[in-house]
Amino acid sequence: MTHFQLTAAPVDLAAQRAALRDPRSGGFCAFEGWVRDENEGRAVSGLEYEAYAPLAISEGERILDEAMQRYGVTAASAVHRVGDLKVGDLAVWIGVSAPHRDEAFRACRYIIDEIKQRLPIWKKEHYLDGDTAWVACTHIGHAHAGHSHAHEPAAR
Amino acid sequence: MTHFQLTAAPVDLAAQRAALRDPRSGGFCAFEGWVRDENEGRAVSGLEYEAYAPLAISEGERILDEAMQRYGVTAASAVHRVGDLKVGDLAVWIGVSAPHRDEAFRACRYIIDEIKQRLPIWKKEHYLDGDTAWVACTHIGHAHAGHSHAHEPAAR
Amino acid sequence: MRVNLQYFAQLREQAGIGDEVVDTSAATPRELYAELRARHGFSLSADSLKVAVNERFGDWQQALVDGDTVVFVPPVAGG
Amino acid sequence: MRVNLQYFAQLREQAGIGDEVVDTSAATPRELYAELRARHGFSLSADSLKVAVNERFGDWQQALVDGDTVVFVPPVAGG
Repeated sequence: MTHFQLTAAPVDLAAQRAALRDPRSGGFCAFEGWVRDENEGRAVSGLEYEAYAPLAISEGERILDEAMQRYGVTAASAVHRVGDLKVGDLAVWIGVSAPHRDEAFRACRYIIDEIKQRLPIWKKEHYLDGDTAWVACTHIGHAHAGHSHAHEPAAR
Repeated sequence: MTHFQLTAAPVDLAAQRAALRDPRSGGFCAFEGWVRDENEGRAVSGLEYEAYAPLAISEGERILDEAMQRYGVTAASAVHRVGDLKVGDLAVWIGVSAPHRDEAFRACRYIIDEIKQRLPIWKKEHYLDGDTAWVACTHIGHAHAGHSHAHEPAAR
Repeated sequence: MRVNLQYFAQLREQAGIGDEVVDTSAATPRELYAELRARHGFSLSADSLKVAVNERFGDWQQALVDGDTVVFVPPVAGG
Repeated sequence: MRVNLQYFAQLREQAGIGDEVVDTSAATPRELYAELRARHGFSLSADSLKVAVNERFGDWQQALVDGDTVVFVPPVAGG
């Protein structure tokens, strides 16, 4: 089972988890990205996510398929929010179930790293001082083939 | 916040997660151990967990404290079931929230590895053929200072 | 040749529109971006972008075809 | 000297009891386990066990004191 979703509504965590249950799975790893109250020293009030949906979904499904094959996990899924979020909100949820814990952890980590690098999803931070900025994790590339982190200044 | 619990009742996942929310946390990693339908080629019908409770709890708290200090995470908690479980049931839940995802993943992995190695908790597997066996992950020691895996045969 | 464009993030804000249809003689995405950058004043250089053609990641040098939908992808930050 | 014992897992099953109070002349957990192993026929050697005294992990050679609670810890498998 692989499934990648974009949603403008809060994520139903119990339903996401339930879809990954499997009697062959002894380990389940989940990752959640939450909106933090600061980034690089600036107080954050909230953010907005914008996605190029058809490509984000097909690339998201591709990442999940890669994780399944690389790590031999039983099931994996992910959901990413779009639209306006406030501090404490869940921005992304990833779940993986696998026979053993090692594969579950590694596949889950792979998925979030690749999501951050490869999906056409953009994040605009809103700061308490009223300023805003588009934040870039990286140029699009493969997270697991070398990292490059850049902070793209606001284009206003 | 650190908190380790033993419980004979199903775990309230939403409450466990909610206790780890923090506006400073941008990443949350959870691990769940589920009862699998087989182990080392034998079909499993269920398990029972037995714990030496006071020492399991104090050692569990110590592991959570170690994870907080080593990885600088915001909050961590864990809960372990005791008593009879069937295939698909949750045996252990671990959650960690941290400013960034790397610490959350690493701390969560540390906690489950140490729990399996250090807590005075014993697992008896019940097989579909009616047989049972006490299963040993290892002798008690530090998981992150070298692994030793042994399968202790049933003592009947 | 007529191509469809969709803009996201900084490019959408700088263009002031989310999409447009343009008549162009650009043979490749690289030529097309140079043309649009001049028109809209985009601050991002092509080196910092990826290109998608018809909902797939594409190549800056591929031949554009009449009716293509082109998206220039600014640096991303999912998760 | 009188010490309290609690048994878990295989040791509990082989002893046929969950706890007992014993009068012993054993000076250390190592001597105490040898005595109890002979009495209950425990299959596990001391090398495969840990020892806890008064709800803390202890040492096989520490001096036992009247009233101590001792637990011999079989190989574990939490999680």
